[in-house]
Amino acid sequence: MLALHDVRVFYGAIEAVKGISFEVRQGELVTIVGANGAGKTTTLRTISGIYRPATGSITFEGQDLTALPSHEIVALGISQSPEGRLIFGSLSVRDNLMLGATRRADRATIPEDLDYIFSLFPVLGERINQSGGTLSGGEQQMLAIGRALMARPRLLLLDEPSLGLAPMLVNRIFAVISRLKETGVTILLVEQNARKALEVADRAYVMETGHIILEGDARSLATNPEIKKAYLGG
Amino acid sequence: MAAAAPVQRPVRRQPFARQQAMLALAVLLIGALLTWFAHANLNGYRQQLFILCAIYAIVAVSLALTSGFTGVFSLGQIGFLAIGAYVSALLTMPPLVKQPIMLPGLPEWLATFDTTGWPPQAALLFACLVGGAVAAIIGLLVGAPLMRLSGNYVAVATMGFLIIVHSVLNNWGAVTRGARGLSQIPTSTNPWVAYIWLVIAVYVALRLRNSPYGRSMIASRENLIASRGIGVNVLRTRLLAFVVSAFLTGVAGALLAHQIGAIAPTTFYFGTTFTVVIMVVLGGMGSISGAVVGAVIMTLTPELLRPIEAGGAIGPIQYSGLYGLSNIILAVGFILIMIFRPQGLFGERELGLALFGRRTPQQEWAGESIAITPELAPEIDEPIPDPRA
Amino acid sequence: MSAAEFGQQFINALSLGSIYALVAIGLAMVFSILRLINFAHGETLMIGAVAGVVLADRGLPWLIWLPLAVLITVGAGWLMERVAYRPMRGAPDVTLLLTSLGVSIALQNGALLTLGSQPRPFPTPAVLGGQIPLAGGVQISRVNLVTIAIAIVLMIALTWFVTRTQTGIAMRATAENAMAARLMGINTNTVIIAAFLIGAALAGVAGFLWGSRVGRVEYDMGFIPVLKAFVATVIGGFGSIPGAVLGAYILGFGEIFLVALLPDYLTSYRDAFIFVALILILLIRPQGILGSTEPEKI
Amino acid sequence: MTSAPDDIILEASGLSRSFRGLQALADYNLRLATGEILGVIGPNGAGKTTLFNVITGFLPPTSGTIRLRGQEITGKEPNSVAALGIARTFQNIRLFSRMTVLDNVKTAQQLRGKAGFWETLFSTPSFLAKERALDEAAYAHLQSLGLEQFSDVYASALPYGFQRKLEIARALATEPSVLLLDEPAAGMNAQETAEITGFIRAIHQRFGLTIIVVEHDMTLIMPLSHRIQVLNYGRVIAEGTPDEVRGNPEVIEAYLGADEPADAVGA
Repeated sequence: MLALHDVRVFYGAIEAVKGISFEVRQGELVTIVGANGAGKTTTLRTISGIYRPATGSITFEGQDLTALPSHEIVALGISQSPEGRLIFGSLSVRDNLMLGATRRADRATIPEDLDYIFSLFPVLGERINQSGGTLSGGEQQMLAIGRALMARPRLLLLDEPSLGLAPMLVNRIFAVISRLKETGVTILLVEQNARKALEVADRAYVMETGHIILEGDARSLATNPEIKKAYLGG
Repeated sequence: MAAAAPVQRPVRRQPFARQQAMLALAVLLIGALLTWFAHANLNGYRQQLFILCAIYAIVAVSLALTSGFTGVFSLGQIGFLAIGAYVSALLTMPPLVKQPIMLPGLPEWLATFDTTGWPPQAALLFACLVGGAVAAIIGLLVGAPLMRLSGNYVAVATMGFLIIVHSVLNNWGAVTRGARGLSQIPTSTNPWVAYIWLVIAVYVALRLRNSPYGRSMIASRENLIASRGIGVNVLRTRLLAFVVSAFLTGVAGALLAHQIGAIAPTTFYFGTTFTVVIMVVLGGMGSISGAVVGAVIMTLTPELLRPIEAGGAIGPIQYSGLYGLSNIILAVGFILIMIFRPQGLFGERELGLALFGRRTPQQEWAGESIAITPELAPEIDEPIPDPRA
Repeated sequence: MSAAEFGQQFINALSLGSIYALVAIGLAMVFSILRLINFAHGETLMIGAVAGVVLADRGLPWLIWLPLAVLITVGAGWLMERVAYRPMRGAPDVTLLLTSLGVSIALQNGALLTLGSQPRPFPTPAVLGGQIPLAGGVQISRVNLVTIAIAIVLMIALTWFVTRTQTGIAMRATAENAMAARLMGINTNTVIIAAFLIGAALAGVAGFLWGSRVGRVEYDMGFIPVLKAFVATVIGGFGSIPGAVLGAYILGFGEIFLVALLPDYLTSYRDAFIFVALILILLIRPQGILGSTEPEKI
Repeated sequence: MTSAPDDIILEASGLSRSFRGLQALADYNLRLATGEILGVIGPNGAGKTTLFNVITGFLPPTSGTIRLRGQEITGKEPNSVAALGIARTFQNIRLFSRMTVLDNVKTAQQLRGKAGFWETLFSTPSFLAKERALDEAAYAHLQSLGLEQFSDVYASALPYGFQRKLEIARALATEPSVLLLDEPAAGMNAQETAEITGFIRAIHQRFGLTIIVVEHDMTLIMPLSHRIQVLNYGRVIAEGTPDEVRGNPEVIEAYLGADEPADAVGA
C-alpha cells in the first residue's frame, strides 16, 4: 500500500533520514520505534509531504507522493496525528474535528463519523464547544487522533501518540489503536514507547540515527535481546 | 583521567596576525591614495560624491555593528544621524544666524557659542565629537529599555524612535527651524576628514568583533538563551554595540551637516533609513567591508541612474526624487537580493582575508561520522563515591 | 469640553478608528499567518484611491468606479503576494519586513512616476458631502457616518467569515500552526492568498474612505494610514484580528482626544506622543492587549 | 564525608511555578550535597525542564527560594546565576551555530575574565596577552575533552554526539560548581548513551562537580545517580537511591509502566 525506497531527507546540510526503505501493506499495523532524533518524525512528515526527500521514492497504492503537496496527499487518504498533537488551541473541539475533514468528498457522512469518534472518545463529545487549548494532554491526544480520523483515512499515521501521557492514558490510547486496526484502517505508528508499540503492531522497524537497523514481525523483535537492551530498558 | 599528554597544538592565528596587519596596511594605503586623488584632482561634484560615500560607509558600518553583530535590527539609526547633524550644526553655525530672532529656543550660551575664529578643522573635530557624544548619550537612554526587545519588536520600537526624532525636528521650530531646516553651516568636511573617520569606524568595528565583546554580541545573536546561560549579559552587550554605533553615526551626521552646509528633516527619515539598510544587507549583515562596499555601491548607483531620470534628483540620497525611477530600480534590486542572495555579497566574511591565507571556519565536517572517542570514557561500572555516604 | 464638542469628537474618533481598523485587519491577517509586517499594505490603500481618481477621470459614476477600484486593489494584493512575498516564505522576520519596505518604496515611486508629485483632488461622490445634524447641536458629516457604517458592516462580515466558513476556520488554523494545517489537508497557499485578497479589499475600501475624508490623493498617501494601522496592531497584539480592531479604535480615540486636550503648541507633536506610547506598550506588554502570553519555550 | 549542613551546595525550598493556572512545579524541595549526582526523572511535562529553568534564572519561581552555598539566588538573571557557578545544557542543543567550536568555548570562558573596553579598543599589549591566554585556555579545555580536532569548525557542522559534548564543554568553560544536564542522552543509541554516561562520570571527577541530570534513559540515570527524584505533575512523588526508586510502586505506576515487572527497567 505504502512503499518507501531509499528515501533521504536533509535539513539544510544535516541528513536526518539516510536512505531508508520500508513498506506498509493493506490492513497492517506497522510501527517504527527508536530513540529521540532517530528520524522517525521526519519520516512521517516526509510521507505527508511536509518535507521533500532529496532522493528516493514514496508511493501510495502505486502513485508517487514525492512531488505532491501535502493537501493532495491528505486527499488521497493519508492523514496524520502529529507529534506533540498540534491541536488548534484557539478553535473549538468541533472546529478542530471539522478541519480534519477538510479534504473529504462525501460530506454527507460527516455527522456519522463525528458520532463514531465520540463513541471512541466520549470525552470529546462532552467538550465539543470547548476550545482545544483548554483540554488536558490526554484529551488533546484523543482530539488529534479523532481529527486525523475525520479524514476517513485509508492510511493513518500516528506520531508518538503516547508522548507525555500518564501510563493509564497510554493504555487507553493503545486500546483505541488496537480497536482502529480491527476496523480495517491501515496504521503506521511511530513510537518511543517500544514496549507498547510492539505489543499492538504486526510488524516493526527499528530506526537509529537516520537508518533502519532492524525489521521483523513485532513479536520476535520484542524478544530480540538487542532490542530489549536498547529500547525496552531491559 | 585518560587525558593524554597535551599535544603540541597547531600554530594558531593570533588576534592580529602579521598577514592581517599587512592587508590592513594595504587597504589603508589604497584608501589614502584614493582620498588624495579625490582631494587633489576631482572637481567639486565628484569630490562631494567621494565624501558622501565615506559618510554613508560610516553609517553602514555602525549599522552593521549593531544589527549585524548583535542581530538587533535597528530602523532608528538615521535618528542618530540627525542628532549628530543638528547638534554639530548648532555648535558651528555663526552666532549671527543663531540670534533669538532666528532660533528663539536656543539657550544663551549656545546662541553665542562662536567657533568662527577657530581653525575650521578644529571646529569640525569638536563638532563631530560633541555630535557623536550627544548621539551616544541618547543612544544609551533609548537603548537601555529597547535592547530588551528582539526581532520585529525592536525593529518597530527603533522605528518609533526615528519617527519621534523626525517629529521633534519638524515641530521644534524654535531650535530646529522646523521643516525649513538649518543652513549656513560651515562646509568644512573634506575628503581627508571623511576618510579618517571612516578608518576609525572600521577599526572600532573590527576591534570589537575580534574581542570578548564581539564574541558576546555574536553569541547572543546566534542563540539568545544559550548566551544568557553561559553568563553573557545580553542587555549590556547589545547596549554597548548600540551606543558605539550611535556615536559613530552621530559623527557621520556632523560630517554630513558640514559637507552640505544645510540640513532639513526630510533627509533624516525613511528614505535614508531604507538606503542605509540596503547598503548593509547588500554587503552582507555582519561584514564590515561588506558594509563599506554596499555604501559605495548604493551612493554611486543613483548617480549612474541619473541620466535616465531626466532632470535629476537633488542628491543621491534623496528618497522621493522628482521622478522616482531610480528608487524603483533600487527597491526592485533590493527585493531581488532578498530573494536570491539574502546573505548579501559577503555574508559574514571580510573582503580579501581569504586571499591572505586566513582560514575560514569549516561549514562542513569533512570526516563524516566519527565514532565518539571511546578511550575518553572510563569504565562504565567504576563506582562513583557518594559524597553523602 | 462641552457635551456637544465631546459628541462631535467622539464621532470623529469613531470614524478615524474605523479607517485604521479596515487597514489594520489586513496587516494583522497577513502577519498572523506569515509573520510578515506588510508595510506595502499602505500602498494597496494608495492604489485603491489612485484607481478611483483615474477611473472617475474617465467619467464613470462612482457606483461603478468604486467596485472597480476595489477590484484593482485586490489584484494588486494578489500580485504582491505572488511576486514579492511568496519567494520569501520562511525567511527571517526582519528579512520579510525589509522586503515589504522595498515593495512599498517601489510602489510609491511607481505612483510618483505615473501621477507626479502634485496631489490630485479625490472625486468624493456628492452623496457623501455635507453634514447631518444630530441632537444637541452635534453634526456628523456624511463621510464619517458612511465610514463608520461601512466599517461595521465589513467587520461583521469578516467575523462571520473567520468563524463560520471553512476557509475562515482554515485561515485561523493556518495562523496558529501552519504545519498542522497542512497535515489536515488545508492548502495553505490558498489560505495565504485569501488573506492577502481580503486585506487588499478592505484596504481598497479604506482608500476610498480616506480619499473622501482628506479630499486628495498623493503617491505617498498610504504611509500614514499603514503606520497608524500598524501601531493599532501592536496595541491590540500582533496578529490578532479583534486586537487590531480594538487597537485601531483606541488609537483613533487617543489621537482625536489628544489633539482636543493638548495645549496648542504640543498638538503638532501628536505623532511623537503616539510613538512614545507605542514604545511603552512594546516594553510593558509586547504581546499587546489581546495577544497571548505564551512564554518562550526553552 | 558527612552531610553536614555546610556541605549543602544547592538548596531549594518550596519552589513553585505555574503557567496560566497550570502548576508546572509545586512545592519542590532539594538539599544537594557537594559532589552529589542527582537524577531527576518523570514523564514529559512533569516539570523537569521547568525546574532547571527556575534554578538557572530563566523563569522566576512563583514562590519559594533557591540558595547556592547559602546565598539566595532566587530571581537572579541567568547570566548572574552562571557567574555564581551554575551552568546548564539544554534539552534541544543550543550552540552558537555560526561560531567556531573554539569561539563557543571562549565566549563561555570569558565569563571568568576578559579584557576591558578601552584595552580592547586600543588593542593594548594587555589586551593581546589576555586574548592569547583565553585562546590557549580554550584550546586546552577542548583538548582535555577530546574535541580539539574540531576547534576551527563551525559548531553547526559537528556530528550530533559531538554537539552534545560541545554543549557540555561550553558549560564547563564557565567553571561551574553545579552542572545541570537536560537530557544529555536524548537521541542517542545505547552505545552512545553508554559513552556519554562515561563522559559525565569523567567530568564529574575531573572538575569536582555537583550534577543534576534530567533524563528518560534509565541506562544513563540508574548507574550515574547517587539519588533520584521522580517528578510527576510538578511534584516529587518519590525520592531515594536508584534501587529504592526502581522498586517504588508509585513510580512504576506513574512513570516506569504499571504493567511491567520492575526488573524490566534499568540495568
